[in-house]
Parts: sequence; C-alpha cells; structure tokens
Amino acid sequence: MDFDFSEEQMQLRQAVRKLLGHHGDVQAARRVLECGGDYDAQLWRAMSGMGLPGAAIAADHGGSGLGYLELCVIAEELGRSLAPVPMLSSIYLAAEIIKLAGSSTQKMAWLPALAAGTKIGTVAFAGASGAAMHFDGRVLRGAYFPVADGAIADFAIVFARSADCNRPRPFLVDLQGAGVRRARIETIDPTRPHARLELDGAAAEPLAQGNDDSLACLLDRVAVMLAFEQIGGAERALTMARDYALERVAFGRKIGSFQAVKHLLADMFVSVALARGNAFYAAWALDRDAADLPCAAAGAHVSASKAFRHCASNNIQVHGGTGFTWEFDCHLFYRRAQLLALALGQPAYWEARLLRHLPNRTAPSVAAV
Amino acid sequence: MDFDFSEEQMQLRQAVRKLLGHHGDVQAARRVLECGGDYDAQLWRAMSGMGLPGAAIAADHGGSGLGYLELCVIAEELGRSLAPVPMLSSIYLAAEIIKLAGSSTQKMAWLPALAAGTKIGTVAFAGASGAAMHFDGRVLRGAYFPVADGAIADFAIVFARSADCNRPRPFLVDLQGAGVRRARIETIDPTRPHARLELDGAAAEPLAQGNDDSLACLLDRVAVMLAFEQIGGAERALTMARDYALERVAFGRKIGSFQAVKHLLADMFVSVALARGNAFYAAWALDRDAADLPCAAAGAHVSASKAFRHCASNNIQVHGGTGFTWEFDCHLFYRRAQLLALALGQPAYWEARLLRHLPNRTAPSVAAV
Amino acid sequence: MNFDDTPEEAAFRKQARQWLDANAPWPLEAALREGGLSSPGLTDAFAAAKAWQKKKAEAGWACLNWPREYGGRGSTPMERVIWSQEEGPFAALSWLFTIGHGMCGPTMIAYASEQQKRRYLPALASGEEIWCQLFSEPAAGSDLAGLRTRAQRHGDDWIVNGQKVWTSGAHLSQFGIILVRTDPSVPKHQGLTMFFLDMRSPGIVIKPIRQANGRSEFNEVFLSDVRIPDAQRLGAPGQGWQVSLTTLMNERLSIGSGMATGFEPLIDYCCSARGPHGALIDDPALRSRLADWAIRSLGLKYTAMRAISALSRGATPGPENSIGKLVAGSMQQEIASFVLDLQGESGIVTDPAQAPADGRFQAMLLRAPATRVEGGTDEILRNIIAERVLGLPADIRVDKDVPFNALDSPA
Amino acid sequence: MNFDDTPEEAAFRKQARQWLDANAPWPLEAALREGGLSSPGLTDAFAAAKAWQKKKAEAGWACLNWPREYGGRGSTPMERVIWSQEEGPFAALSWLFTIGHGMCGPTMIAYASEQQKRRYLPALASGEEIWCQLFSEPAAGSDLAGLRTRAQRHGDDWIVNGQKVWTSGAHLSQFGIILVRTDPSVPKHQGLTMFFLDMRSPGIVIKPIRQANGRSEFNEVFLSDVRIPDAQRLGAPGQGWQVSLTTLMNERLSIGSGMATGFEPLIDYCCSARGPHGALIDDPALRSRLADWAIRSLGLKYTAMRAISALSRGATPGPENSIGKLVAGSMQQEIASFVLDLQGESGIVTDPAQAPADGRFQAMLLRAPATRVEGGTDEILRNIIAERVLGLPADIRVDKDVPFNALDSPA
Repeated sequence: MDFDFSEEQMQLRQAVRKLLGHHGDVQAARRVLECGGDYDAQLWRAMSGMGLPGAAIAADHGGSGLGYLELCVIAEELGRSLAPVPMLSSIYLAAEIIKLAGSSTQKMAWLPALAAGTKIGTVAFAGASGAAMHFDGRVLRGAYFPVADGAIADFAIVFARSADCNRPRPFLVDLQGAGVRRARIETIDPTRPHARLELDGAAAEPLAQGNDDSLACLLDRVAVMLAFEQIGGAERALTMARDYALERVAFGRKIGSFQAVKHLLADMFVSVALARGNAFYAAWALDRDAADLPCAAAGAHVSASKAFRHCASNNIQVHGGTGFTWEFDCHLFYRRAQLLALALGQPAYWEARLLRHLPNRTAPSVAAV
Repeated sequence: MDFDFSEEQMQLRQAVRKLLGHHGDVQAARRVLECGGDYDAQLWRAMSGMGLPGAAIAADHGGSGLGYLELCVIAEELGRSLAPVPMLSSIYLAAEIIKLAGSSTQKMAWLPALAAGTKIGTVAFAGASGAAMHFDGRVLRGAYFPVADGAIADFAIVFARSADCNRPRPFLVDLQGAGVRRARIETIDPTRPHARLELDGAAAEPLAQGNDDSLACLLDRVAVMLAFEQIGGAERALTMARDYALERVAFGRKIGSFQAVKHLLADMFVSVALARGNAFYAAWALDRDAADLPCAAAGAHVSASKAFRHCASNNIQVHGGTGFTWEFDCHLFYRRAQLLALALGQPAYWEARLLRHLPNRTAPSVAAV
Repeated sequence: MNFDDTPEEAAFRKQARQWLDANAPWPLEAALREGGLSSPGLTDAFAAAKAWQKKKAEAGWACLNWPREYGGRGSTPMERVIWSQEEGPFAALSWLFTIGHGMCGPTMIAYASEQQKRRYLPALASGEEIWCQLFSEPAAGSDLAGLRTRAQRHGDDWIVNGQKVWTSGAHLSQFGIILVRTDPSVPKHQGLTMFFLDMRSPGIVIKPIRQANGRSEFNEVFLSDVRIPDAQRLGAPGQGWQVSLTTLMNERLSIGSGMATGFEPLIDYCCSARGPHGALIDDPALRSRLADWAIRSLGLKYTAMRAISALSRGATPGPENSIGKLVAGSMQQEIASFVLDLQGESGIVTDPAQAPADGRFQAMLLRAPATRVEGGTDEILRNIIAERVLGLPADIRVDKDVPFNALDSPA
Repeated sequence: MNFDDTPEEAAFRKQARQWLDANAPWPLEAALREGGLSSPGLTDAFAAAKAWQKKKAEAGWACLNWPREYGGRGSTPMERVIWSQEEGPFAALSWLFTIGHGMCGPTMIAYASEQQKRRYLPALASGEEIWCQLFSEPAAGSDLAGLRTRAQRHGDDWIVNGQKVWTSGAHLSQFGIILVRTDPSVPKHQGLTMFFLDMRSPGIVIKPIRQANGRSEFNEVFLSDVRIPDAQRLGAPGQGWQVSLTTLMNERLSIGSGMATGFEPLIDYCCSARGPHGALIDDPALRSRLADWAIRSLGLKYTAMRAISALSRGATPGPENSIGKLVAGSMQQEIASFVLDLQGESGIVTDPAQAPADGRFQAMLLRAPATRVEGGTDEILRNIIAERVLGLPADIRVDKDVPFNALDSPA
C-alpha cells in the first residue's frame, strides 16, 4: 500500500508552487480583484507552457498524459494560491465532459486547444431560478447562470433537455456564434468571474456519447479535483492563522499561547486532516475509475467544502479586526471557500449522493441521486 | 412588564428547596438508585403536606390553587435535586389531562387524591414499537411502554383508538382491576422507574371532554413544566462543574483558569440562559392560556432539552475520570437529562410543532403537527 | 410574570405614541422596515438621521435617560425601553449617534465639568454635533490597555501622537473621546488617561478603512502632535482605564433593541422560497436546524426581556448581557451560509438584482465575520462570562505588574 | 497512490491468511463480528483470549514487531498492519493484552535488562502472564507528572506508598509497570522513576471502580509499604517522565485498528429502521447529519491509512494521530444521542431485550463520556495538536521550575 503521492508527484507539486510563486502567489488573485480582470492570462500561458492544463488529457489529444493524480496535485497548489485561472471551467469541466462524452472527432477538435490553453471552454448546467435550456434538434434556447468564465469562454458545453429526452444531455455551442448573449455577473468571489448565458437560437451539436448519466458522471470527477483545490485553500488559511497567532501579541503573550486560539487552530487542523483523507481516497478512486467513485467523490467534496469554509472563517477570527480589512488576504480565502462549496450545486445533492452510495449501506435506496 | 417570578414565588422556591434539602437533596435519588426503589415515599408525603402536587389544582378539587407559575417554580427545584417522586406521571400528566378533559364528576373523583398525593396516576401514550391501544366501547386492549411510574400508579389515563375515532383519545383505567399486566423495565434513569403496561380487556371509561386534540394540548402543558425541571437540572450541572473547576488543581493551577474549561462553562451558561428565557415565556403563555402556547411550549422543551443534555455531558467532561465514577453524582444528571429529553416523544415532533406555530411565519403549513 | 404596563408606564407609552403618530417620518417607514438603512427607499440616510434627531430633541424625546438640563428627559430605564418599542423602525435612523449617545455622552456626564456638559451635551443629544470614540489601535484590540498612542504634557496642553483604528464615524464627527497613554513607566492599566478632543484639531488625518466586504464603516485616525487642552481631560491622569470602563459599561445598557441574529430574514425566506415539500419552512430536511435557530433567537429575545424586567426593578445590567452578541454573531454566519447552501449554484451571486432574496444573505455572510470580532471577540465574551458571571479565575497575566515600557514586545 | 501489496507484503499476507484459515477460532467468528466481546455468543471471554494468544505465540504470530528472542516475530510495521487486517474479528480477543503488549512490553524492551527481557517478555507475548500499567492517580489525571505515590530507597529495595487509579485489568495481572515519585525536592517532572512490580506483592490492595455506566473496567490500586527491588527499576532514578513518554508514544503505534466512531452501527440501524420515507437512511431529515458523520468516519479511516502508509516508508507516527480519539469520542456521544432521539419515548429503555437495536445506542451513550476522557481528554488532545503539530506555544506553566514539595496545592 502506498496511500500518498509519489516522489515524482511531489516534485511536480514543487514545480507548480514555484511557478505560482513566481507569478506572485496570492497577489495574482489580488490583481484580478483590484483591476476587475477576467483571469491572469500570463500565468495561464505559463501554466500551459508547463503542460499543466493538459495533465489529465492523453498525449493523443494534445495533453501531457500525466494522469488524474497529477491533476489533483496541481489543483491543490492552485487552491493554495487562489490562482485566478480558468481551470475549473476549461479543464475540470469542459475537457472532462468532452473526454467522457465526446466523439473522437469532437475530442480531436477541442481537447488539444484546451490542453494548450489556447481556447477556454466551460460547462453550463446551472438552471438557477427555474431557467432551463432546450434543444430543438438544431439550436439551443434558454438561460443559465452563473456560468464559470462564461464571459470569456470560446465555447460551452450546455446541458439541455430536448423533446426526446427529459433529462439534460450535453451540447456543444460556439459562444462566438449567433444567438449567444452573455453578461458578467457579480459573485461572492470577484477573482473568478462568472456570467449569465442566454442562448436564443444558438447553433449546437450534441456530444456524441452524451447520455442521461453524463452530468452526474462529470460532476463526480470534477468534485475530486475541486476537493483538492479546497484543501489547498483550507490548509493555507490554517497556516496563515497559525503564523499570525505566533506573531500577534496581546496581554503580553503571543495570542497562539491562549487555549481558545490553540483549540480553534487544532479544530481547523482536524477538519483539514479529515478532508485530506477523504480526498486522497477519491483521487485513488478517480485514478482507478473505481466503482466507489460516486461515494468517494461526494465524500471528498462535502468534507473539503466544510474544511475550507471552517478554516477560512476561523482564519478571519484569529486575525481579529485585521482579518476583516480589504488589504489583508483573509477575505480572499473566505470568498473562494464559498464559491467552491457551491460551484457544483447544493451541498444537499452531494450529501444525498454520498449516502446513496455508502459502501456499508444494506438497504436499497428509494431516492435516485 | 415584570418578566420574572414574584416575591411570593421566590419564597415558595426557597421553601421547596429547603424541604428537598431536608430530605437529602440529590441523595434522595441516590437512595432510590442504590435500593432499586420506586420513589421516595417520605419525600412525596412531605411535599403533599405542603400542597405542592396540588399547586395547579383548584381548591374546589382539593388543590392548593396556586397556579401554573408556582408549579413551574416547584418543577425547577425538583429538577435541581433530581427528586425521585411521581410528579411527571401523577401531576404534570394525569392531573393535567383530567383537568383538561375530565367531566366534573371525574375531576371530583380523582383530582383531590392526586393533589393530596394519596393516589398516583399516570398517562400512557407511548406506542413504542408499533404497539397501540384499542377501545372497543367497554374495555381496552394493547400494550404501551415505557409508562412513567406505570408499576406503582393506581390508575392510568390511556390514549387509545376506537372504531369511531382513528386518533387517540383519553380513557381512564383502574390499574388494580382485571386485565392489567405491568412489569417494570430498565431505563436509562433508574431513579425514575418506568413500566410496560399490557391491557387485555381492562375496563375503561372515556374522559368526558376528551377529543382529537387532547393529547397535543396535554403535551404542550407538560412540556412547560418539564422545561423547568430540565433547567433546574441543567443549572445544577453547571454549578457542579463550576465548583469542581474552582477546586481541582492540575499543572499547578485551578483547572477553571484554563480557557478550554472556562469557555466550556461559558457555553453551558449560554445554553441555560437561552433555555430559561424560552421557559419563562412559556410559563407566561401557560399561565395566561395564550394562543402562543404551542410555539412557546415547544420552544421551551427543545431549548431546555438541549441545555440539560449539554450541561450534564460537559459536567462529566469537566470532572474528568472522577465524573465517570458511579459514586459521583454527575451521571445521575446525565441520565436524567436523557430521560426528560425523550419523556414527551421525539424531539422532531417538538421541532416541527415549534416551526408550525412560529409567530412570524407567513406561509400556511401543509404539515399538521 | 406579566407583560402589562404599570399605569405610569401606560401613560408614558400613550404620550410617546401620540407624539410619534403626529411627528415621525412616516413616509420612510416602509423603507426602514424593509431594508433598514441600506434600503433603496432611503435616499439620504445622513440627512434623514439628522432631521429626525433634531425633531426628537426639540420635543424632548432625545437621549431620554439624560438629565433635562443636558438635552435629555430624565426618564427611567423602563421609559427608555418603552420609547424604543414605540419608536420601532425609526430607531434605525439613530445609527449616526449610537457611539455619541451610547458611549461618549455618558462618559461626559460622569467626568466633564458642569460648564462642559452644558456646552456639549445638548448639541450631542440633538444630533447637531456628532461624536466618535478613539479607543482601538492596530496593536491594541482585545487587549485595549496595551494601546500606545502617547500624550505628553506641555504647559496647559497635552501633545498626542499615535494611531487609532476602527473609529466608526470619525469623518462625520465634530468631537471624540480618546484614550491615550500618559505614563509608560507604570504597568499598562495604570498609565492611561481619557480626553475629549475636537476632531478638526490640526494634526488629525482620517482615512476610511476598506473592509473585507468592500464597504467602509470605520476609519483609521492618525494623530501627529495634536494638542488637547488639559481642561478636556476626563478623570485624573492615570485613571483612563477606569473611565473607559464607564464608557464600555454604558455600551451594555443599550439593551432592548437587541442584536440581529439573521433569524427573521431566514424565516421570511423559508416561508417564501419553495423546495420539494412546498415552502422550505415545511421541509423536514431543514427542520432541525431551523428549530435550533428558533430557540436561540427567541431565547435571546426573552433574555433581553428578563434584563429589561430586572432594569425596571432597579438592577444594573451585568456582564451576562454579553451572550447577545456571542450568540447572534455566529448565528448570522451560520444562517447566511445555510441559505447559500439552499440556493446552490446561484448562492454565489451577489448582485442584488440577480441574486436570490436580493442578495441579502450573501451580504450577511460577508459582514458576519466582523460581528464576531467588533466590540469584543467571541473569545473575549466567553472570558467575560466565565470570569465575571461564573467567577472563574482570570487568565494568567504575564504583563500585569510590569511597567509598560519594560514589556518584551508591545509590538 | 495505490492499495496494492508489494510482492513481499503479498507473500506475508498469504502466509498469515493460510495460518489463520487453519488455526483461528472460527466458531467464535459470528459472535465476535456481531457483538464483540459483549456478545452473548462468547461465554468465556477470558479463556478465549488466553487460548487464542497462546496459539498465536506458539506459531510466532504474537507481538509481531518484537524481536524473536522475546517472543515476537521481528516483523516490519507494515507486516503488523497486514496481520491485523487479516486477523480481523479475532483481534477483539486481544483485549486482555492491550496494555501489556502495547505499553508495558515496549517499555521493558527499551529499559529492562537482557535477563529480565528474556524472563518476562515471552510470557507476556504468549498471554501466559498479564501486565497492567499504574500511572494515573486521583490527583494526577491530565497532569500525570503531578503524581504523589512515593518510593523511598531502603537498601536494595524501594518502599512504595500511595494510590493509583484507572488501572485497567489490575486484578487479572501478574505484573505491572508503575510510575512513582522518588524525589519530591525537585520540580515535578524531574523527581519521577519507573519500575515494574509483581502485582501480588504484599501491601497491594485492588478494588474495582464502579463506573457511571454501571460496569467495572478499571481498578483503584492501594499501595502500602510495597517493596520493589531496585533491579526492577526501568531507567535511571529521576528519569521516569522520559521513560513514561516511551510508554505513551508506543500507545500511538497501535494504529490500523482505529477507534470506533459509532458510525457503522448507525448506518446499520438507519438501513433497517423505518421512518416516514422508508428506511431512515433515505430520510431527508437525517441526511445532513448522517453525511457529516460519514465524512468524519471515512476521513478517520483514510487518515489511518495515510499513517500506515507513512509507517511503511519508515516514518514514526506522530502526534497528529491524536485526532482519532478526539473525533471518535464526541462522535460516539452525538450519534448515540441522535439515535435515541429517533427512537423517541422508547429511546430511554436500556434493557437489551426490550430496547430498540438491543439497547446498543443506550450503552454507547452511557460509555461515551469516558472515551472523551480516558487516555487524554479532548482538551489535552487539542493542546497536543496545537503544540506538537502546529508549533504553538505551550500553556503557561506556573509549576514547571518549582520543587514538587514547594507547590501550593498538590491537593
């Protein structure tokens, strides 16, 4: 048994961390925040130069063909530095659904550009406020929001219903074509922009292998990578809080010598440790395409969402007033924690999926999740 | 506004506390525990001599006619000393349902003996394990457990269904009559015994004014008095923990000087304060028979259940290993906290009732609780 | 146990209600009930606050518990509570004067000269002059007595140098009370002195603090060679810590209005939003948490009533009132997070025009961390309850008897 | 990242499995899986434990990580883990030897003489002789170094007087290791010494402790003029604290089996019991809490796997393993309370014959408070994580440099 990343994967982690540090670490997100930009294009190009976006894309399709474990390592580092790049939209979501449900022509058409970072894709599945997409055999109509990087993506995979199918299936839409309207919307984390996407007769083609299960399968996979981003963020928030507790003095003592602060930090450590255990198992399940993936992925995402929110909010608490200033980075982690916790829909969906697929449940489930 | 007990009520509290102290305070419960007795008959007689059981029974019916607020004051003191007397069964439950649903003949027949403590009544409504009682127009058949003081009660009000009514209504049964079998059962709190009650053709008469709402109305009232017992217990557990923290030394300091212990105790104080606020309002609502009673009673019981469980369990934690010994009284409070939290059924019932009757809810409820 | 007014209280309530019926800014009522001060219906919150305060003061309804000669009404605590119940939504218009009326005024009443009281208090009561409080510093938050702003005596003046932070309303204020260190050679609690000062004195620079939620409610205040006449000293030199306790104690007297817990908007939301079981409020999946918040929110409300009741019996509100903010702060954060979870993907949208429930829960989530810190962190409040209510020993204080300038790292 | 055995590990696993297939007490399997040691199917748990240990020792499967010459097998940590995976339900039969094998043995290996090791360890490994550990005292729980049992040198012996408490299995043991104070004139950590002793020595009186849940797993041990030969000293006089850290560190090596969290019985219960939505596990009202316990329980399991993995790379298990009991202890209590709530009125019934789910959750609720205290309270564990993992400062220690006999109140 070797339930940890390998030597090579650790080296990859160091290389990614170095690259991100070179681009300013959290300052990259800060720049996007202050300037209202879309993402850090320079960083994205540098990452693409290292083959990071294509880590889990086969060499045949222009990727670096490393694998999912490597992608998880990268995700954790991105989370740690809050990297403002379209990784969730273009790689975890768009590349993954094309890999899952695209024909080989579709894969050849889109994966190389995604791997190279020259095109940005996204996936639109969020039918907020009862909005829904419909496919009439040729074009799509409807509106979704929020769509990650929806304002800058070159194309989108849109989950839509059609006359012959009542459950959403994936369709590919060129966002530069006719019948597409998109507008950036304000969200809780301005460092990762989102848009409202309105399609009014936009030409679309189905992903050839798309079916009723495509969305759930996709989300399981994305949940694993997202969990690593969340853990990266959570652990960084814990480290920030720990460092501040070792530096800040009150009542003549480092505040980290007060049990109230020590125990707050200990509980944060426990959250992160549990989340990491769950995420490791999910990474293994993803890598092996194990039957356990739905439960493992849901457990990883639920656990990591809690850990990141917990650590991000207690990080502010340990920092006191200072932590509530715009200049300090605490709020960037707090914002990102909320964003990632909701990026894949209601936590209730994931909780239900976790329980539905628990390995030791004996009763058949009536609820289909 | 005067949102507190009156001077006279405070004097009553002192008198009750003195009486209970005279009978050994918590040692009375300890005696029942060690000897496997039913209740402290001597204490019960002394309480009856002071008119305590009949506090909320009208003078016409042999009571002392003080009122509900006085009964709440008494309940808090009983909770504080874990008094092993049949107050829940005979007074909160049996006397209350007779007051609510009895004919004037039934009231005259039973209330004076209950008020005087010369007869013990109980109410059986717990259809655990799907068991249920049925009334065939003359006799009752079925089994209920656990029934508080079921092995020693002289009579019981049994909630049962009948051919003409699918919701349980109250029937009066003489437990010394034919067709009655009862056996004491082990529960989590041996200081307040319970029994399994099996009726196989026991003669019964309906309470004249009993209806479909009788059980819910009864439980609302009982919930208020029970909340005061719970608060009495919770506050005592908090006091025990505080006193121990001021006495026990570790690492050269009183353990109460460690923030971990201080904050544990502060949180217990908060629980009790919130529970007391809720209970006071419920006492007012009960006293005035306010329309708000269902919400107030549910809030008081839910809040007090949490406070008592919280304080009883943290009291053991503060005491460390000592708190887990049989000789120390910590576990008596822990046991009683569990008993009282479940005495009136699932907490979920009370949570739903609280929400159903919230004053500031605007939507009509679909669920009938 | 009753909620009835005494005959005197009923008469007072009637009088207040009649005056309010005739004089309150009723056109603003809906906006204030709906969205409070951030309501779009309230176009100029500053002007509205000033106007309402002036009107109240003219009719004798400002700062009710202050003596009449200083612009108050000489009311009993219970009358003050009744007034606040009757003033209802319009009380939100007092935001501009909270610090001045709640903290600066009572400190002036206790420590200023008669002449000063007659000069400053009426204008403070009427809202003509706004006051702020300069206490916290970058290195002195929970440990306020560790503050480093220095004042040195020069003739009849004191020269003040240093930096204050989290000063609410500094840029709107004419005056402020300030706690400074006048003697660094004694242990830290013993070398402090309180003053009041003109906020337009030369040497004062005020900068707004941008908060994590993007708003600016507070300021940094830089003081360079600011002169304060010794006549504006409040209490003896070195007594500043005791004086500040008066100020902070008065903060606690502001009960009755209570802290917002987020519970009311939560219930409004759950009554209107729909889930698989009809209105969310009937969804069994939410039941347990909603019920828990209900008992905490109602429990706080009734706890405040108990405190008011004690007040009317002549008791002083004690440290047990610390539970309000302790419970409310974390509840706001939990509730906001809970609602975002219900909203799923759209829970991240903050634009009020597009977000569910006008984005109010998103705004709550972003503001809540400050509530858990300002005016005493959760940890400090638990310490207060443990020490002052339950009588547990104080934390070990390594700096208690050490001269301030001999401390290791007053950094 | 993989769960595969190396070829060597696979060979070891095969060998273990083959031996177990041929030799394990299979007739007890069902009873052990079902109810553990309290299963009614296990009529004589003591005899069964002794028999199984003897059989294992004879075939070289006892105390795998000990050297062969002392009754062990000289296995790698990973082989030990594989063995425990394969031994499965039969591992529960080791209850009688947990302290002896996990704590006393390693301490003897580290500090006893060669002759002593050869005399005592094989009989300890084979279960022929049972050992216990005499550490805690009434006034020394979390603060173990505050212990007061005195040992004074008389010629070649030490005379011991005092009282130990929470001694698991004292009445069944032939030997024990004991930590005592040999020098009260130095600060408390410096005056301790470790010994091993014959539990049938004159002057030892053992009394079972009745626990809050009515059972008796532990004892009080009174020592009056008990003689221990100096040859049975483990480590130098005054080095007892360091020796005890070896003992306690070894406690942590017992990973792999993991702490019971109550989650598995909870899921079993929720799969079989029915509510308004079919099986409880599908009840939306329970979903959020069940999911939370699922991630905590699974998270602990995978954390243990990470620790095993680190072990196989040669790392020493560190203080981060403290999270196991911290998480499991409160989970047991929460889960038990949660199930009782589901059971409503019948949740108070404890008689296994009449209570839902054979009363197992009632028993869990009554035992759980001890889990949160024994072997380190929740508070001590959080301190360990904060100090030894996160590097935060230790609590202020007022008694650190003070001679033990000059302390205010070693009461």
